[in-house]
Amino acid sequence: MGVLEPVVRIQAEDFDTAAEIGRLTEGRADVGAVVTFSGLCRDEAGTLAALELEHYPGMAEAEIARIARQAIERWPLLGLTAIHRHGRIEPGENIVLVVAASSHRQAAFEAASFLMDFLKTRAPFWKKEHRRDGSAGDWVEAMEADEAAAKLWNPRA
Amino acid sequence: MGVLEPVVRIQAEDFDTAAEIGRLTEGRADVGAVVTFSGLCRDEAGTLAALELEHYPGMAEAEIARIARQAIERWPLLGLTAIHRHGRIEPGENIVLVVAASSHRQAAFEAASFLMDFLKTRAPFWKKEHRRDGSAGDWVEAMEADEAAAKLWNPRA
Amino acid sequence: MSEKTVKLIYFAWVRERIGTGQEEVSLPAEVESVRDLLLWLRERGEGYGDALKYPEAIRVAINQEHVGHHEPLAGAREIALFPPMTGG
Amino acid sequence: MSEKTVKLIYFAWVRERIGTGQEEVSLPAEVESVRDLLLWLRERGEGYGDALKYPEAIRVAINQEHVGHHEPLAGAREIALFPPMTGG
Repeated sequence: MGVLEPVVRIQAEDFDTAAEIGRLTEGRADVGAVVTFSGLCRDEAGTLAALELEHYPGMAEAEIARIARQAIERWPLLGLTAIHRHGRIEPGENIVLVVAASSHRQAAFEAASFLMDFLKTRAPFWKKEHRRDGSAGDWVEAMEADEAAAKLWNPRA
Repeated sequence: MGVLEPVVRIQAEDFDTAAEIGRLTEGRADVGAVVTFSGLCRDEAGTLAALELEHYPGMAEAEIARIARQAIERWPLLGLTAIHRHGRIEPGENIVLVVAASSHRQAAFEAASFLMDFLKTRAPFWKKEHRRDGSAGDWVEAMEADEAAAKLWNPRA
Repeated sequence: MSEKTVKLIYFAWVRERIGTGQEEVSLPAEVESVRDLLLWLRERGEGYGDALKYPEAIRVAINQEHVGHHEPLAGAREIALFPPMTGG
Repeated sequence: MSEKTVKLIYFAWVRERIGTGQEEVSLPAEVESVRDLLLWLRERGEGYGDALKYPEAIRVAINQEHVGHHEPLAGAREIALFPPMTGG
């Protein structure tokens, strides 16, 4: 058995969470725990018409794969998937999916949470807001809380 | 808007993770993060034919609802679901599902993890193993690690 | 001298060793706490002795809520005895 | 006196302010580090000045890997400049 290879996809279309869980669990009986994280577009109290997600093709896949491989080194995972959408995404729609499978729950929870913290701060994606009132949208600003969350995984770094 | 009521179900049949996510997210655009945990039956290196899950009807629902309400008090959740199966469950099949929805990811991750730690240690379910070689199965023993995990949520208690 | 009748429910290996899933019992007045109940039941026969040999290992719910071993039985209609839970 | 040609790629408001998504540029030999590049580009025109007014706010990737501002440009074929990421 080789080292686990993560599934990483950058795509415009929506994803199917159940199918992605199935891909990591079907035909095997050593997986005891699957954690999924779905990130959705919020409407910001009704002011948002859509988000436009710009990304850096090539690097986006490569960087997410790098983060995923760090998670695979750090936790005893049996499967790891990260899917990030780009393009125009409306409130209520999916933006990102992470699925982590392991024998036991702690590894699955921690790896999924780790992957999300680093996706937020290292994956080359940028969100622009389109406002419902038609006014020029702003680029979403990076949150210091996300940087802080990512740093907590490497307290000595 | 009243206090969020958790969805709690104890059932013999399997659940549909995608449908349960949909139940918490459809028709609204304030949910930014959904975390699911699925617990599956492992085959214990091929020795296990099935698990038999016994539960305490009435109390199982009540206790899971109590734990879920604690999570709702503790984190700003927009939806919380816990489904636990009983009866005979074979390797590779689902046992338990938790779905937590919130505006932001940390609350959803923490609430799902909290709910699982307390489901493990407080929900009145017991697993009996049926072995593939036909030998009398043992009752699964409670793990000290699960007790320790649950205690970490209330370090002063 | 008031005896009270309660429903006792057993799960998992407690149920298997005692040999029944539930029963109604009349408790003597001096059986006042969960601990008293466990020690009293243990003397009822071989199955009970086997199930309750280590009373500290037994978890207890009164009226479907977890309680400690010092809990008084006053108000108890349904008392469940079981091993540590292994759900999830 | 060797000038080197690199591909510069811009994203999000860096792209909008500079007014193009990518371009090939010939870098003078004295532009040796990421920081040198940011300061040199800033002088190329109004859009650049606007985009790179606060160079410390700009994130940089060389050949599709994140680098710090002290990173040398040696070996760089593709250099991307962008604001802090907001994916996920």
